[in-house]
Amino acid sequence: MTLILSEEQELLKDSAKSFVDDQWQLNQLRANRASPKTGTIDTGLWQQMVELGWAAIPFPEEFGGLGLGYAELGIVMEESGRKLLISPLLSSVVLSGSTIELAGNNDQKAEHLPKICDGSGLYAMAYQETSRHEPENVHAALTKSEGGYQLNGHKQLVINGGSANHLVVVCRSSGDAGDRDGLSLVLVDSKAAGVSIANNLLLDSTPSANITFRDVTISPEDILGEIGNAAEVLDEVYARAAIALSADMLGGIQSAFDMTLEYLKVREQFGAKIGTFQGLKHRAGRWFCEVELSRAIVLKALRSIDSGSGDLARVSSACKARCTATYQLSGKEGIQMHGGIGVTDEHDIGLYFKRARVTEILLGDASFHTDQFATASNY
Amino acid sequence: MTLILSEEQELLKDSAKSFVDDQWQLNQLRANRASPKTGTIDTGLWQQMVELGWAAIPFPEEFGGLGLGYAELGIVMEESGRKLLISPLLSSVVLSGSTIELAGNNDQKAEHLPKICDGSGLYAMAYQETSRHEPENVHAALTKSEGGYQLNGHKQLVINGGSANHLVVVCRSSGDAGDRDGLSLVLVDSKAAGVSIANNLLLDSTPSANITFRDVTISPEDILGEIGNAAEVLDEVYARAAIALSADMLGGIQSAFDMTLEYLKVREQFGAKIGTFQGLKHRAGRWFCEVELSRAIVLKALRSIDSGSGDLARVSSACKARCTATYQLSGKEGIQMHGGIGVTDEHDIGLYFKRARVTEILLGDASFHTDQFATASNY
Amino acid sequence: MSDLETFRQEARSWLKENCPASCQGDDNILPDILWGGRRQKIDEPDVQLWMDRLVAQGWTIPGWPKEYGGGGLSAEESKVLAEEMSAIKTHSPLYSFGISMLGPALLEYATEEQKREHLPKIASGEIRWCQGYSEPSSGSDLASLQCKAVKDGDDYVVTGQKVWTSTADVSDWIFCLVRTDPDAPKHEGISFLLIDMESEGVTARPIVLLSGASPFCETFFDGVRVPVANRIFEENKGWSVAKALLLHERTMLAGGPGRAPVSDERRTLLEVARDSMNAPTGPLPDKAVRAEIAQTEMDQMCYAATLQKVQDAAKAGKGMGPEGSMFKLYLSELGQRSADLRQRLNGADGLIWEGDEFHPEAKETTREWLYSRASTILGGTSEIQLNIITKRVLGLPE
Amino acid sequence: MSDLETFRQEARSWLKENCPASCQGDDNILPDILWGGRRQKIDEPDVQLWMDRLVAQGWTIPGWPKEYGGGGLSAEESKVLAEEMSAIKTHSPLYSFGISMLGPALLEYATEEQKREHLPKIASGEIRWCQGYSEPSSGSDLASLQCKAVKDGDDYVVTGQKVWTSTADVSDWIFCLVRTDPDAPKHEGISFLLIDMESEGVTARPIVLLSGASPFCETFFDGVRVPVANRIFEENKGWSVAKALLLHERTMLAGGPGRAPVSDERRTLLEVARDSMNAPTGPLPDKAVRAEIAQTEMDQMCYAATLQKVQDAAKAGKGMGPEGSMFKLYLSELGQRSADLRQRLNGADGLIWEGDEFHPEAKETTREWLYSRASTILGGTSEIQLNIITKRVLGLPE
Repeated sequence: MTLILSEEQELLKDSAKSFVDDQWQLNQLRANRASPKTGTIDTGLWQQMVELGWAAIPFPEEFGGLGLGYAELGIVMEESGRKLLISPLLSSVVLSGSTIELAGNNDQKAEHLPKICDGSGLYAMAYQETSRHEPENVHAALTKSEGGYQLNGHKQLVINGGSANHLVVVCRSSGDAGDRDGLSLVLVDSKAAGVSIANNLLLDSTPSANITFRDVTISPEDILGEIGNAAEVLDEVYARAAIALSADMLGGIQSAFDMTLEYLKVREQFGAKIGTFQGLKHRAGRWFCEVELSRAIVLKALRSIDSGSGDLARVSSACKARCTATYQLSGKEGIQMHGGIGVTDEHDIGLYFKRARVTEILLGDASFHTDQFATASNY
Repeated sequence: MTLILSEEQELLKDSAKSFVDDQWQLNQLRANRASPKTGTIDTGLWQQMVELGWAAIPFPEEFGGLGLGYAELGIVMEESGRKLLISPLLSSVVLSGSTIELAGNNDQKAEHLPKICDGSGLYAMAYQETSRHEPENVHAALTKSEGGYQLNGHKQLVINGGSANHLVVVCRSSGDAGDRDGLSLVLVDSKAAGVSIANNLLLDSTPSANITFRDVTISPEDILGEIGNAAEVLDEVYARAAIALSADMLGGIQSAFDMTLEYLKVREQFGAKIGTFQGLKHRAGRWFCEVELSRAIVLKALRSIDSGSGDLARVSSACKARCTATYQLSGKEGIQMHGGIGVTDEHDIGLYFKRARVTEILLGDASFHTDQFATASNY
Repeated sequence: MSDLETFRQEARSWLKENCPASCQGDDNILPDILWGGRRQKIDEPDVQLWMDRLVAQGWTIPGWPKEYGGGGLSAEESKVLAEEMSAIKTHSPLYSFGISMLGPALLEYATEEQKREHLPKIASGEIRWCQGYSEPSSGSDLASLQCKAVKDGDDYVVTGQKVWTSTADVSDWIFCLVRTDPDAPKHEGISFLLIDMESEGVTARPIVLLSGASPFCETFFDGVRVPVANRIFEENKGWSVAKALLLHERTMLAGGPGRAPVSDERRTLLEVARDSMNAPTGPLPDKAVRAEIAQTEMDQMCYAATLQKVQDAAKAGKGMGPEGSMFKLYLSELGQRSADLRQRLNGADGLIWEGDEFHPEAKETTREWLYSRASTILGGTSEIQLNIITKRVLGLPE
Repeated sequence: MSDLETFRQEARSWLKENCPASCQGDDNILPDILWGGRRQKIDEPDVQLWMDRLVAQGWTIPGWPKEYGGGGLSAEESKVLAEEMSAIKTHSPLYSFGISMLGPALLEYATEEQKREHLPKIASGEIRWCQGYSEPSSGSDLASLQCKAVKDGDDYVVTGQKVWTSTADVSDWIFCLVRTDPDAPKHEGISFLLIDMESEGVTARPIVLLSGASPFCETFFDGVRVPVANRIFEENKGWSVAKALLLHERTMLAGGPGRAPVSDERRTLLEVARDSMNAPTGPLPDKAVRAEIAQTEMDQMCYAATLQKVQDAAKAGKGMGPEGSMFKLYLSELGQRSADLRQRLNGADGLIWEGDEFHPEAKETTREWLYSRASTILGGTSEIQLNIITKRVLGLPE
């Protein structure tokens, strides 16, 4: 596997960049705050992205996909992350799509993957229950009932949960919160009886939802994979999602860096461009190194998904931990180097700072991934 | 308690500074490497320090002491640390002396403390058994025998162990390594049958020893304090020692900083004093802040010993952790800012870098003290 | 000593007589701070009464001379008064930029007439002041400011823009640095003017920060006429006044001597962590978080010792000087680290900008965390503090 | 493609015929590196035989032209040869500053006569070279060097001092930067000279580092006569040669393409930690140490990916350029952090400078840890690397 882009990938990158530049404005993030309770995404924009094939990238052609890989999906995520574009790429395509692809049977894949690919279905994944990313800390209970199952529980931080018509829900069919055994996956129609959705708006204007399930009826056909045995699929799904999210983060990191570098070249104080001050200059140099390291590990990690690497847990953790640290650095240095204007709502750099925090918490922060890396390395 | 020096303390500081400057050369550290196996200290120099009363500072007058406090002892330690002077201040006065003072009965104090104060006895404390500072990880066994006890075990990192005529030994009379209960303290004559001492020289030219005890006979009069119940005394002793060592570290920190600041003012490259380069300048400014914070917490911690603060565990850990970090920073930045000359054996800054590592490991590194601080804070 | 004891008795009996019962003790109804100014409304009659009596006695600012509305007390007497107030758990709530920054500068630089005009209104809280220093293109390089004042008869005509003029939209007057000589070296063409915010041509517009609404404003001067009599100190010598004032600002921002501690009823970092880990007692299960909290607390302990050391030195008659920069630098960064850790510990709760279901503290602490980024920028960036420390304290060449 | 396959067959049969059995396979007797030079002694006859055959074939440096002692192979052929050598687990042990730094510079800047004189002796290992760049007062500011060369007839007379001339005490020749025009701007008065270390007036003296003995020397030139014919490139244009050479040096220091990996049989960080905690399996009990080891390993993974990315780009025909500075900067600091962690994990064992009872690895790793401080200074400090990155890569103004 090579860590540089092929010609086709370069073309995809260019077209993604043009699309994002033409169709998306950072100001949309500010506008979203004006109607904070809607908690929905711009389906018109998403439909355009779908038409470009972005939602279909990683799925097999037999299910309506393009049969490409995460190397390609990562390009699209990076470009959309560059401008903090809000879309269901992570929630619908990566999280829900991967889960259905990895855990679903042929019928389920045939029913759902084409909807993800052609945008006719919007999917969201409900997995988190506490303020921390703790994959096995699942209380939501899947219990047997006549003719099927019942789901009860509460989920938070369901990205795009308010817009989705289908929910992939992580729940527990046996054991206690914290156990690896007993995790199950179910598909739930978001309009089903007993599902109540409270929308909220995240820091970075991403719509999110808290969702409560009360005696929701689950038919056996909506169980994804073997009941009680979802842990391994979830490992793979979270690893993929952490990597895809890292690609999105990389775009934001690069933007924050570029924006600040440009400012260092034009802003004058004390009769000189502030980029001439070695105090700032050397920090910019170190920041650049971190950006380069982040880019390399993102490229490597995306390709590790595609090659079915056995080392995916370690690679994805190294990737997410690094991008988290670099995005934090980028937000903080970006603001500090911009000075006063950097803390105003009017300037874009603050939007990247906010996004850095959201992406840090989503799918585990650096501390979580450091721990996971050590565990995956058997120490 | 005030964190500035009284007039008497200022006088003590001046006299200590003069003594160290007049009687001690950093080159002695290089010279010591030429005869590495001797592992002994310069008793002539120590006798002079004793005559100045330094060994008697913290002990009650009834036992030959000056009845002063750690505020004063800290001044002397800081000044000797400033020039990396090698003496038994830590091993004989602080570690052994505190243990005897806190755990000993009146007879034991009357016998030993005057010897420490007047320099006629050299004491060393043998507590560590593994490469890490783990106060309760004690295997050395104290077992009953006819008419008394027997001591068996192995100790390392016994500072000045090769010069001492008396050893204060931490051992275990019951329980398993790691238990807090069952720790005991005994006094052993270093010439006693069954004591074998292997000298070695530390990085910073401090003499140290590994000591093996084989069936060493211990008479009941040489048990310090209640048998099996030494943990609390040891808490206090280690806290005092960590603080006194921090005072020594502070002296070294200040020296490394001053030396480097001076170099920044005189060394020229690219046609300018290197201290004009903001990249180095801002780092020097941050380093200065760390030095000031270290100084303040050392002053506070020394006074916390004297006032019998109930918060000594937290204060001593905050103090040792901070000084460890600052000394590491000082050694590293000191060398880096000196450039090529800084990595030669000929330049003094490297000696401070080495000392920073030795003092870091002695009595627990920053990670140990962070952990201890959290434990003492009940979380 | 015996004089001081006499004063203590006097202060005690004055307080006994004048401080309403509702304004003392653990449950007193006093606000932490009253900023004063024409727009201030005090609803509680007891608070108004207490304020009126304090003002009449000059004890809102006990150390200022009586003729300027102060209490004329010595430093020792002021300390005794503070002790006596503290003993009955009361305080003088009046606090403002007039008290902390402009007042001391006027005492040092203003004419007798200016002092008699402005100081009493600060002491009484009648006038609320704001500060006009920074401009969009003059941030760290404050002295490059361009807002100009051209003499025209007995007036200056002021034209230009200021930013970061905190509370300009609710203040009565502004103290301003303006350029009176565009041809002089940059530090030597600046004057210090007092401007009535009600003058024709003054507009103040609040700035929205990344944390949301803020006390800061942009303030525009469009041909504003300001009497020459409102200039403090000599023309083109305003930089001297500004420097003295900046020192007071840094001391204040660093939480140095003089500022009432703001009460903090939020959960401690430890409590946040315990909640997020569902571990109400015992060792925290996440050892990385445990170490971070311990590190923060140890840093705070070191900072507190440093502050105490400087205060002890001040009591022993040594001034603080440029060390104020160190406090500003360290405290702002420590506060940032701590806000950042708190925010991380809040986890998903801390990500929610608007919505119903989240921890009641989260919305507020999220905004505080965002606002903390400003602390290393406003009032002089960390980089500027480092420049000051390395020049004035360490003597490094420029 | 078919040509390359032909070459592969040729190489394979040449190796079969010429590489002694003792010089291939897992247990081969080859040293990792032979530095060459007049003082080199090879004790094993098979190694000598293998070297002689490699030299005769030009395969110590397969990519150099045949007329200069190389193998005249294309980049693809060189790669095939390396693969074939690797397949039978053999290698060409010759490695030197001549190969890695001087040779490429000579190929670019020397005259035909100079190439024919010096390159074959590098390729054969006959002459060992060292480098004379830095001086006591010219460290980071290399171009301020003062060692002077004054023309006298057909010679230069060289007087001055160099430091950090590594292996000068065991090398045969030195390549040197000297000042030939003291009046020109500093970069424009420097020439690049080759000097025989046996010349009258040359003295080399080893430098002791804080880690102990070192390969570095101080080298003194006291009126040393050097033929003008030994100057590379034009007079006063030596800086161009030096810059090209510095790039090779940084690439080499960063462990970039071309350097044989040094085998490391020491314990891993994890093994050191397990030993120190007496925890041979399972989760490491000290969570702080566990996190630090993971952090180091993750950093190494990121670094490896970055290096791979640049190598992949190079294969695709894009050069490395100033990114070499990034590798030097990051790898040296990563190495320092890792050495530092290892040393901390060694705990008390790592404190012993001399003595009998300590872990057998500790003495060596202690010296390596101390030596690691030099990695961010020698070969261009981290600060210089940052200057290069920010200027050449980021385009920040000076």
